[in-house]
Amino acid sequence: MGLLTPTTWDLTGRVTANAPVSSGLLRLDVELPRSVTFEPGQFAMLNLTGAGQLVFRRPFSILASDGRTMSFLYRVVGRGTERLADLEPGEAVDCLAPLGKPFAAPDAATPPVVILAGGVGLPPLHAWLSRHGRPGDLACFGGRDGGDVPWSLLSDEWRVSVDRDVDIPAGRQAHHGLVTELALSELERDGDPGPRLVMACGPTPLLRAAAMLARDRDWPCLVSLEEHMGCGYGVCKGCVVPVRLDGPGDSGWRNANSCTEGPVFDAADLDWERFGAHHATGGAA
Amino acid sequence: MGLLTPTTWDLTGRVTANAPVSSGLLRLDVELPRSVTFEPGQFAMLNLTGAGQLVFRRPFSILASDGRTMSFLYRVVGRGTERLADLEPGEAVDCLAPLGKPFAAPDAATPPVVILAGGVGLPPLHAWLSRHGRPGDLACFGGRDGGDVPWSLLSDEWRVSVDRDVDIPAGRQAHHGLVTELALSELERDGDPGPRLVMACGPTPLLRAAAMLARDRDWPCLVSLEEHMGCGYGVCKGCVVPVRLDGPGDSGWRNANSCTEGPVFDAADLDWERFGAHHATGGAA
Amino acid sequence: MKHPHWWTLDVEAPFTIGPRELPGRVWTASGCFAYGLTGHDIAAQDIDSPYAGIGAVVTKTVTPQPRPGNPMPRLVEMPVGAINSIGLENVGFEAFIAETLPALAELAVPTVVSLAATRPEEFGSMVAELHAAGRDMPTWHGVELNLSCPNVAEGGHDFGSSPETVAACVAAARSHLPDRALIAKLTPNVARVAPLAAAAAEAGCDAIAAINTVVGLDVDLKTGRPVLPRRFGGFSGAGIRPIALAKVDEIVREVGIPVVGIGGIDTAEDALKFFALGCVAIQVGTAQMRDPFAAARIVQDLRRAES
Amino acid sequence: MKHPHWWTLDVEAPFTIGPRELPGRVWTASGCFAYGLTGHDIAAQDIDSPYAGIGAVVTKTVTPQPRPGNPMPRLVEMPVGAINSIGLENVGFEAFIAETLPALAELAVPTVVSLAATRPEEFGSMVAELHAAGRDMPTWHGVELNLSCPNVAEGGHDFGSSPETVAACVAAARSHLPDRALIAKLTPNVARVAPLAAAAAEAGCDAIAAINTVVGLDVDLKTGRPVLPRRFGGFSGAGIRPIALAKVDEIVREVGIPVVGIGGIDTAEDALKFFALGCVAIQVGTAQMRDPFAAARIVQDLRRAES
Ligand SMILES: Cc1cc2nc3c(=O)[nH]c(=O)nc-3n(C[C@H](O)[C@H](O)[C@H](O)COP(=O)(O)OP(=O)(O)OC[C@H]3O[C@@H](n4cnc5c(N)ncnc54)[C@H](O)[C@@H]3O)c2cc1C
Ligand SMILES: Cc1cc2nc3c(=O)[nH]c(=O)nc-3n(C[C@H](O)[C@H](O)[C@H](O)COP(=O)(O)OP(=O)(O)OC[C@H]3O[C@@H](n4cnc5c(N)ncnc54)[C@H](O)[C@@H]3O)c2cc1C
Ligand SMILES: Cc1cc2nc3c(=O)[nH]c(=O)nc-3n(C[C@H](O)[C@H](O)[C@H](O)COP(=O)(O)O)c2cc1C
Ligand SMILES: Cc1cc2nc3c(=O)[nH]c(=O)nc-3n(C[C@H](O)[C@H](O)[C@H](O)COP(=O)(O)O)c2cc1C
Ligand code: FES
Ligand code: FES
Repeated sequence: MGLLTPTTWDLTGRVTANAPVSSGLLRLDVELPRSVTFEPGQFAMLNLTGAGQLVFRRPFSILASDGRTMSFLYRVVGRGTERLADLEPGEAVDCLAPLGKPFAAPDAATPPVVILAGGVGLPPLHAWLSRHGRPGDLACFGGRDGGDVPWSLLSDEWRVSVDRDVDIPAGRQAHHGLVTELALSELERDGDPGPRLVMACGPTPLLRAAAMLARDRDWPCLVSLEEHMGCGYGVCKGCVVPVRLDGPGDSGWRNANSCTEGPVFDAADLDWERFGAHHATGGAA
Repeated sequence: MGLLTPTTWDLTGRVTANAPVSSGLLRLDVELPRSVTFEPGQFAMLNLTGAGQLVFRRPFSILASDGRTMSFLYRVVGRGTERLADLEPGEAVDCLAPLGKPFAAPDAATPPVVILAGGVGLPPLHAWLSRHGRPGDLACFGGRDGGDVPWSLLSDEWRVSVDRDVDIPAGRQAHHGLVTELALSELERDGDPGPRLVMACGPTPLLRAAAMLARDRDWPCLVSLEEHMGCGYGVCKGCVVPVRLDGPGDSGWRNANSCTEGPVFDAADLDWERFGAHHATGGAA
Repeated sequence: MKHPHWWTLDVEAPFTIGPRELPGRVWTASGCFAYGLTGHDIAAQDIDSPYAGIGAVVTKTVTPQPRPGNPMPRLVEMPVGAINSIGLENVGFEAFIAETLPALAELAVPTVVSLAATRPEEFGSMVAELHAAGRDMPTWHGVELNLSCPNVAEGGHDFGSSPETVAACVAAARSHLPDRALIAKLTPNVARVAPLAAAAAEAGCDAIAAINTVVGLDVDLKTGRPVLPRRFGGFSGAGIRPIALAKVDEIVREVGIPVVGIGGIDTAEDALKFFALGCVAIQVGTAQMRDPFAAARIVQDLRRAES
Repeated sequence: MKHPHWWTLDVEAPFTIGPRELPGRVWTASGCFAYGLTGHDIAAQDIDSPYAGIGAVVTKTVTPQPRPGNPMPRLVEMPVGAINSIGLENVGFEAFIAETLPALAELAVPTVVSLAATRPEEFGSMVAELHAAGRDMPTWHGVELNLSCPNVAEGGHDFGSSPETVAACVAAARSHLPDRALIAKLTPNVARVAPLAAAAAEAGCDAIAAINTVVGLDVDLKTGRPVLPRRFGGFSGAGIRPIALAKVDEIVREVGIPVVGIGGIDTAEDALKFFALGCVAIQVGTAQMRDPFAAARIVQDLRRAES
């Protein structure tokens, strides 16, 4: 059999840290047997080993990869993330990474970027900003309340909004309201902001709002979807999202694997009407 | 519904100790929420809780019960005992106990007793000897080799035999050969020993040998069977052994629950021919 | 336990099945709590009795003649359930009527009697005799016809896998059971269970119990042979729950007859899934073998007051 | 892994199924490794490739027309397996022949093509076209007829639950497939699978693949409704292993046709249970979705040299 260049590694790593970074979010650091590079927006499929093994691995965006250590940010929402939260340093984690299409690096033609990150949608955009951020980019994070915000991860570049403005630490600021409102008010402070590239990751309502904000202004918009996944590497068709057959405006549609053709999609390619009735409640963020 | 006096408790206890007492045997101490009395020969059905829970509990003879602490002696032979061996102090254990018919206490008419205990067959007979032993009783334990023998549990009253005479600690003695041979040589040292009550617990070949030894001499014999069990409390019919319909010599037979009518049976009541082809290899001892 | 918003049943309130009012909706399943007499001498710290709140004990299936059952071993534990080949060992109908039924009456155990036979007339005559013997027993609520045991299958097919057989057995029983609930327990080992349920309903059955065990096999790696002497056994427990839910849904939606749900119910959450599909009651089998208080704790967890 | 004494097969040695020699006995199952092209860019520390030692990749089932599949969500994880309702999403036969097959040839993936249709003639014409297109493809070893997908059932019955349908589909395919292995994948959602296997054998099939998924359902406790939009799905994984072993045993012993075992095979131990019953090969489904190296590691663990 011919062998293509491997791009993804199936490795068993060891937990080096696993602790809360806010009231609702935990950070997991896994030391892998080798260093694995990634592009911001790519994800890993994680699983426990032994008796705790899940039938399916779970997808998590890669927050950072430093030498052999790969980091994640997650929220406990069900069986799998409960088991993740129980992991102690030294315990094993199966990690298939990196997977999926990233948020592209900017080039000279890329307009300034508006980042909209909600809850556990932070990792890909945090990674992007650290690696590719340019002066003029605007980064906004939306959390439930001040306690939920992982302040230690958010440099002063980040604007923060919260649903309930309680527990804001001294010396930090948070806008009360939606993260899209925060972004717009920042952008429009000095009049018409000019074209932007919107990049969003978070619960589906946030993604819809981001796509609408961009569409209304004719701005390009990339969204990272957190669709349910089975395999994460393109073999099961358990993660599909409807995309327009011939790009923006086309009424024909087809199912795209969100694990291999995404998770980052051009918002204009998505068929938002067909997309995810099952995401109405806001998903896992 | 009328309620009979409870005789069995379904309790969740905590491990207080779980450590080897020989190369092959471990002792488990469980602290229960209340003290539970037992008769030697009775057993408990044990299970883990949470993710480690087994579909069926596992039967273990009670070694001792001291205040609220109940003790067991076990060997790792499969999934359940592997999980038992992993238990750390403080972890929970589900315990249904006491169950089953014990080895009866002796009365004036009871002849001196010959105890034949093989491997994990020790607990019921150890408990019996401690509680009911009388001068003139003979207690024999058979192990694989010197390392396998739980010397710390065996007072000098106990005679010991081993399959391979290696690893005998200084100051202790072990006969090389079968435990029944050891017993006979002890009994016949001073000529015809007179009538005895044989009580045996251990692998099926040992039980068969004990029953034959007794039958040849017209001695009474009680054996404790380690038949597979599902429920342990008489509801599933998963533990049956064939017993003669009208006692010794009768050719008709019926299935008896070894959990409620046993595990201690009069050897003469058992239909040894029908009994346990599946025990040919010697079971778990 | 936190109850979902749609949950409004009181599982300890009386409800009717056909001509009979039963005291509750959480039952123990046939073969997993013997004849219902064995739980009385077991106690726990935090709950009264294994019978607390239980709507009915379905007895071990009783056959016209006593049966010694299958050779040992009879049980294989799986990571996710068990395979059994008990082979309907039971005391036989005569001893059941003479000894077991009076004991159940004496202890006031809410009782559903499970019966199996190989011919419809046998069902008829057993039910007639039972009705005579139990007429004045206030805690005897019904009969469950076991039309489904795969361990004693003859000619490869489960008894009761044809609508005609099911209808004939139900009709024979019904004619002698005017005032007690008549329940048909169907085999899941068929392509579609709705036609069997429809036949039972048509023949006068009050409810369907589903499911019995699923034909399964496990291999002993040491020998390379099936673990059970008879090769096949009945698969039960958590592993069959998705299958049970599917069969129950098929019956509820296509036939509309009341359904008593069974299959892999370990916890209150599991029970809720069956009630969500419309079951009027549920039974606890394999879990009851592990935990004498399994059904009683499910009742406790479903108690409205705690929501 | 320590091998049992009765284990003597070399799963990496060539063996024949009907007219064709295949390179090995551990395969990936249809629908759980896509078209077999996706594993090439994945690496691990300790094993060459997800294809190492694999006897065949059975492709995702291809239908005459492209299919968009069922609405999301399509997968429910159970504690002991999964329920899927993918709905046979696939690129369609034309695109498969034009694009997928050449790519498989190029990468030299040992291939068994899975086909589904709703009429026997469609099987016939697809196989004829495939045979023309794949004639010179040395790594194309056979066709698996998916006669069993419960997710696209019509009228409630699985397609292929009658011996006549099975025989007609097999005969139609056989007449166009002289030199490749012809395998019929049967539904487990029937009372007895042996009559279907016998019909397939009679019609000229070389082997039976068993089992496909078992009809299952799970309820979302939050809503009280089935998790899957179509209510039912196909239950796979560890929970169905006892059922798969039972069906396989039934076919092996009653029909005697070679059987490719499928169902809940996660580990080499699981695979050994199927080989113990006489399977000529096995397939890894759900486990392959979790672990790209699942089948390859089973081969590694079964390798004689390590015993
Ligand atoms: C590409 C990608 C990247 C992701 N990155 C992150 C991340 O960085 N941090 C993080 O915490 N989470 C992330 N997620 C979501 C994460 O995968 C899920 O929260 C996780 O799988 C839930 O597993 P569980 O077993 O705890 O919950 P389950 O018991 O599986 O589910 C709990 C609840 O969450 C819902 N749910 C599960 N998965 C999803 C999903 N993908 N979308 C919407 N609802 C879902 C279920 O329907 C259920 O209601 C990502 C998902 C994707 C697809
Ligand atoms: C009344 C009674 C008292 C017992 N007392 C003790 C005790 O004090 N200490 C102790 O270590 N063990 C005792 N046993 C045996 C103990 O119950 C088994 O070793 C245990 O259930 C094995 O569980 P497992 O999951 O580790 O092994 P499994 O994986 O269930 O089985 C491993 C192997 O052991 C065989 N096996 C399992 N159970 C039995 C059995 N009951 N008889 C014969 N073979 C069996 C299986 O067939 C298999 O080959 C007792 C058994 C009974 C019935
Ligand atoms: C050991 C055992 C014995 C059983 N005996 C009977 C029986 O006698 N009659 C009957 O109708 N069902 C019998 N069953 C089936 C159960 O009543 C029940 O239908 C099945 O086990 C599924 O439920 P569960 O998954 O909760 O065990 C038996 C099941 C087991 C495990
Ligand atoms: C997500 C998924 C998709 C499947 N798609 C197909 C398919 O297209 N064609 C087919 O014949 N079987 C399909 N199957 C069934 C598997 O090939 C296999 O028969 C079944 O899952 C049992 O094996 P397992 O327990 O190892 O998964 C699918 C199974 C799963 C889980
Ligand atoms: S998750 Fe399996 S194809 Fe995307
Ligand atoms: S183990 Fe269940 S009746 Fe004895």
